[in-house]
Amino acid sequence: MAQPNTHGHDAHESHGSVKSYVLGFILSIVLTIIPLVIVMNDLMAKTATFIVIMIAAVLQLLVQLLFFMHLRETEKPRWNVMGLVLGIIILVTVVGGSIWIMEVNKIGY
Amino acid sequence: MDKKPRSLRTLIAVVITLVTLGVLIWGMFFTADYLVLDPKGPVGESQKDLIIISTLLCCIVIVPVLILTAFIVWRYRDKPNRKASYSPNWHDSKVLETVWWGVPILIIIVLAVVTARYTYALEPSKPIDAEQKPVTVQVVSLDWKWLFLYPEENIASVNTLTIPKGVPVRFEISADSPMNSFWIPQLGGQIYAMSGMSMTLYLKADEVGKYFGSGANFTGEHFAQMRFDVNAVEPADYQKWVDKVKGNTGSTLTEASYADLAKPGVMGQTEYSSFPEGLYSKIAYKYVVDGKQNSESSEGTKNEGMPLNTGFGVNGLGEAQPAH
Amino acid sequence: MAQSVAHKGNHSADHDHGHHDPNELKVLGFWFFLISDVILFSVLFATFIVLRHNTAGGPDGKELFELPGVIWETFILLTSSFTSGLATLAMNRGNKKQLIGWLIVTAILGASFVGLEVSEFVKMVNEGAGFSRSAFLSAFFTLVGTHGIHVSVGLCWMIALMIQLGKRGITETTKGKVTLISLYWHFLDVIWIFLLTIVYLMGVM
Amino acid sequence: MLDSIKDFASWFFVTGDPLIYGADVSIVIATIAIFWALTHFKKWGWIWKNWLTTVDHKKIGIMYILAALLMLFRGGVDAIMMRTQIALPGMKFLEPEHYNQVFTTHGTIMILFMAMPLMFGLFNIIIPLQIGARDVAYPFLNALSFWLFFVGAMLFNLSFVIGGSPDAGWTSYPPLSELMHNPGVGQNFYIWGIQISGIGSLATGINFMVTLIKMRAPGMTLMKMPMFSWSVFATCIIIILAFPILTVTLALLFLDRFAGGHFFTLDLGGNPMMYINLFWMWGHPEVYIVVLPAFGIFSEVVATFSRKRIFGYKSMVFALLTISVVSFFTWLHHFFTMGSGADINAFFAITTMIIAIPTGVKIFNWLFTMYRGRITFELPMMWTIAFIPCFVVGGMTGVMLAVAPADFQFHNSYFLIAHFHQVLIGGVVFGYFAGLYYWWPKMFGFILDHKLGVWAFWFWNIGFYVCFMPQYSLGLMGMTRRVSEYSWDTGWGPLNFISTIGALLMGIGFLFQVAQILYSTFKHKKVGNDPWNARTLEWTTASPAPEYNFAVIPHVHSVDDFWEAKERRAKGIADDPMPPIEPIHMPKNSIIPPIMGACWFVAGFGFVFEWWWFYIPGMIGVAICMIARSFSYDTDYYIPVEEVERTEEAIRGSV
Ligand code: HEA
Ligand code: HEA
Ligand SMILES: [Cu+2]
Repeated sequence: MAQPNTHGHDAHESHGSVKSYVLGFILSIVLTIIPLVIVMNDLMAKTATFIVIMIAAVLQLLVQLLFFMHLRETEKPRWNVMGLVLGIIILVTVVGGSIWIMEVNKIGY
Repeated sequence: MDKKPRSLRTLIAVVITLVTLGVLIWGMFFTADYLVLDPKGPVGESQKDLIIISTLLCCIVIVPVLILTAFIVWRYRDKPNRKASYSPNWHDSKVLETVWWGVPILIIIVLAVVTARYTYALEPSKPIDAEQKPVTVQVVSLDWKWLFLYPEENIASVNTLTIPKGVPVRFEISADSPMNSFWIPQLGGQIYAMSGMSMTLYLKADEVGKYFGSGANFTGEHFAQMRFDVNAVEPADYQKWVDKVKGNTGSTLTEASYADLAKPGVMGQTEYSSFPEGLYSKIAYKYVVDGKQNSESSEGTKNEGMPLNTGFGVNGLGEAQPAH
Repeated sequence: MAQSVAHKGNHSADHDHGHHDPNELKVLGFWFFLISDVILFSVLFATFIVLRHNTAGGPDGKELFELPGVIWETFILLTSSFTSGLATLAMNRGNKKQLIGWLIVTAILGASFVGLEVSEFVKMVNEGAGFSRSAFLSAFFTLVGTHGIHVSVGLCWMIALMIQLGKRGITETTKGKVTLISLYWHFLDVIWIFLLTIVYLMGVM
Repeated sequence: MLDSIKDFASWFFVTGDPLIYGADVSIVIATIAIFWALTHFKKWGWIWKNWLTTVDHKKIGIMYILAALLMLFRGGVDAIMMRTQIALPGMKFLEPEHYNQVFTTHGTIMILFMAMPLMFGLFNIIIPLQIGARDVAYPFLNALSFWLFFVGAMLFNLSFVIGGSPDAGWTSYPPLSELMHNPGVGQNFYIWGIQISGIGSLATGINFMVTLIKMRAPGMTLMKMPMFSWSVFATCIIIILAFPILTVTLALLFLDRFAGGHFFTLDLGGNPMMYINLFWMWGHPEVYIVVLPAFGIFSEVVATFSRKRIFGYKSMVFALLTISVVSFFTWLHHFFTMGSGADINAFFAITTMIIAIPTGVKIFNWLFTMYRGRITFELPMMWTIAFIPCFVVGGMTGVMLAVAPADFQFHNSYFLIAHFHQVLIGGVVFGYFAGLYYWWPKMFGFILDHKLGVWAFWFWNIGFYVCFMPQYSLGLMGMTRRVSEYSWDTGWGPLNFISTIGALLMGIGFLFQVAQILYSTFKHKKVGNDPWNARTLEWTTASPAPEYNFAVIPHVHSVDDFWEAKERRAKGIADDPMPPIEPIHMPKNSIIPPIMGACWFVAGFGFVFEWWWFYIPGMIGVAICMIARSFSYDTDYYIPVEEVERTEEAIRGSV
């Protein structure tokens, strides 16, 4: 915990290089184009499209997190990662739970 | 607390007061009318069983905990030259920890299984096993009164509900007011009454009698007046009652008189010798503009083609009732 | 009595009992804020998904959404996420001019994103597909609009930051602020990708 | 002209009820009295410098607690008014309309403006001290959070005299809370009062999370953190993840009312069920938000007054974290009767029951902390002991409610009311009382009078059972909640009457506490750093702590570090030598938080009445404050060594 107050905090600030940013950028462009092409040209069946575009979105999320937001490069106990994982679990609960509850209600009695 | 010696007279006074109070309170608690614990129908009966089972299961740990609390607090209180041991650094015991993780887990597993079973068995929309064909009553929560429609007889009533004894009743429940909940404690549990959808609840009365019914979910200013009587009568009397209401042709529920009825306000009990065709679905689906948006959700569900703006399809409207 | 230290960042012999460096503290807090923002959007997404078929006889996504505009918005935002990354790189190199330059590029891209979005909204409203038309549209405008508001707030913040950078240069404090805003900007990009996928692509499917 | 002013006034001000005129008059008198007193005693500068603009966590904590106690009074008066109205059949004390407002404000105030700030007050005062920090991670944000809470609470309370109170219950379900059924401004007060303070709560959650992660004293690893700190950690997890849900839900409801949205309306595709769903996604975790810190307090108190290490530290921590996560998966138990089908009901019934397991583990650990301990019955310990049976029984009825098909019979009845008061009062209120009594000397340097406290204790406890036990019976007798009247033939009269007596007894208990505070304030016995012979770091510094908390940041070696240091001292082992004092880095006071709070108030008030010429300037003010903050670089200073030494000297001299 107690780290001495050296002046240069570079250790955790100078992450990322032009190379990694460019790579991330290209990846994100590709991951955006794939779903666009699939949806606009009706290349796949509904469910398949749904799965593919969701996967593309999640990959895109990872690209942004790793290449742009430098998720891996923070100091040791990775609180932000833990928080994010928990946040995503709750996110899935909120969205999934709402859909589940509200859809079933739709069928109703 | 302080331990001053009290004189005998105060002691006696205290004892007498306590005893009197105790008797009084005992009287109040034990002469009360516990509707939920005095069910008159199969649904309420099962729910009462379940309440008792769950209470007992919980008590398996709760009672020992209470006793243990009293014991520990008493035994380990600080006083000069007490005998109980004192071990300030004892703070860990695998055995004990296992016990108090384990026992509650076991109880919860049992309770969970029981609950799941009953949940499926008591699913409100599940018909009750009986030889007789169920009677249908459509229930509408209005601003501060209950409207009951009997589609098979084409009669209606407000704040009073008459049902035949021993025959399952299929309630279709909706609202033309804020969300309410339809509850007849002695027959069985409640279900929400919501505008824009129709809920199904099966109940049955096994005994002739007059039961208490009420709205259970707050609907605004005069919510407290949303009580109704449930008259469970012999099937023959039921028929008589229907004929009587039908005969009284002076009082019919029309579109216009329904509009009046739906206005916020309080009222007593009334009966109507007829009501407009399709009134219930008109009320339940009042806000539907068209059925377009529901086309997707109704695929393969019970509510085929039932237009509803909230997206909540519903089966069992008076007109379009799929066979159960 | 107490002496004041204006620029903590420039203060070399930091007497603080320093088991924490202020920027690191801020970044962590900001992450938690972003996580709470994730939840905020998750509720909006849930609401949108639940209400998306409730068009009340009004237009639905298929009829309303025009992908070309949305695609432009997407690539503009993706690019701005990249340029904001370049801005942090410039900052780490200590190049103030480049830093401000990239921030300006980012801000311009962000502004054009907001502009496009607003014009799209205006068009929809003019077609009679306004916020109050149906539950679907209320949910749509709220979800997409909340993202738009986030971007706009980011823009104001960025402008304020450029002024501060101009005045004070790259110090520990301003560095921290740039780090935060770039995190924020990437985050908005991520949200947009999900908006694109769930609202637009699935809407026209 | 005159007529239109009159019309406006009679709409704007709530009229027609003597209770309200009474409130109007007393508010005006109290305000004038405060202003007069501040002017007369020339205290404006003092209050401005020491309180309004402060960023010191200890002072902010005290302000939270003061506000919370005030709100406890307000909520309690509401409760007593309700209980009076339903004491007997056919009572004519409150109109139905008024009754509805009273239970709505009672529920909202008790949970959001009493329990939450009381909790935040204790966080503020104790957390930095307990983990050996100089302040929280973001002192400025902390002050801002307080002011947001405060103006939110004031805005909400204003509805009592201006515009009319909300009356759709603390849950505020649509469509009842929509314009269609609720055209007045009361509902807007509800939305904005909670919304503004909710933003503050979220910020506090983040603030304390970071504080706990980053600001712990050297040597204090996570597993050496005191239990109260752990409970705050678990609470903050829930706050960060749950409050945004509330924010959005309220915003959507407001959009419906304000901008013609159709989220929860009946017409044009809205779906009121969605509100219920979202509300409880926040609402259920919320009840654990308020109860977890109470659990933390009990852990501290039990260990201190049993003179024994907390039993099963690791499993306590594990239980806390489990509860905080599992609490997100149970929300549907509040609407089993919505007809979601057996699959869903069964699933949520089981997730709900699961919470009983870690909660039970905590109970057992407390019991076994006392086991082979040496229990002394100081006030904090008395409340803790009273908590156990009360909460255990309340929790048990909670588990009974979780049995979905049985809940069809309990839902919305007085059985439910009894359940949640038993956990809220038995758990939360008793817990925070224990905390207040325990840490009072740390806040003010004196102990609250024991004798008066014992009276208060017994009145509260006896009153509690007298009030709420009959309510279980009433629930089984078919009495539903939120009814303003009932007739004789229901048979509910006698038990309701008893219940009301219980409420009055609790009221008397509260009066004893007021007396206790006043008495002890004027007759106080000063105490030293460590009046209870306690175990954790907050007791190593002075009571009250100096603004910098610790002249030298302590080094921590174990969970009960202070206790062990005392044991070492008793054995004659000398302490480690004190490192030299260095200049202390402190945040500067700021006028931005109260000003920004005021701007929010203006904006909120404008939104309530939908007056753009109020909310636009208000929001602009908020924006300006944010920019001003972003541009201010002169935010901290150092306290020089000599000054610290002087202060330390003075503290030592005075004890
Ligand atoms: C501090 C607040 C608090 C707490 C801690 C709890 C704790 C619990 N609550 Fe409660 N609850 C509320 C506040 C709280 N509740 C409020 C305010 C409402 C109503 C809101 C409204 O509608 O206005 C409500 C409503 C409510 C309902 C909805 C009922 C309805 O509307 O019909 C349910 C249903 O499942 C429920 C269940 C539980 C359970 C299972 C717990 C559990 O966490 C309890 C766990 C504790 C124990 C069980 C005791 C100790 C354990 C042991 C000794 C171990 C062994 C025990 C067993 C194996 C049984 N609560
Ligand atoms: C932490 C939360 C909390 C706390 C502490 C309390 C405390 C109390 N509550 Fe409440 N209550 C709720 C949370 C809480 N409540 C909620 C969430 C609801 C649901 C609301 C809804 O339905 O929307 C509710 C609803 C509720 C009802 C149901 C109303 C209804 O549905 O119709 C009742 C009825 O008895 C009640 C009673 C009480 C009583 C007697 C107290 C007592 O403990 C209060 C003790 C009294 C004092 C501390 C007052 C001190 C004041 C004086 C001494 C002055 C005396 C002045 C005069 C006589 C004018 N509460
Ligand atoms: Cu709950």
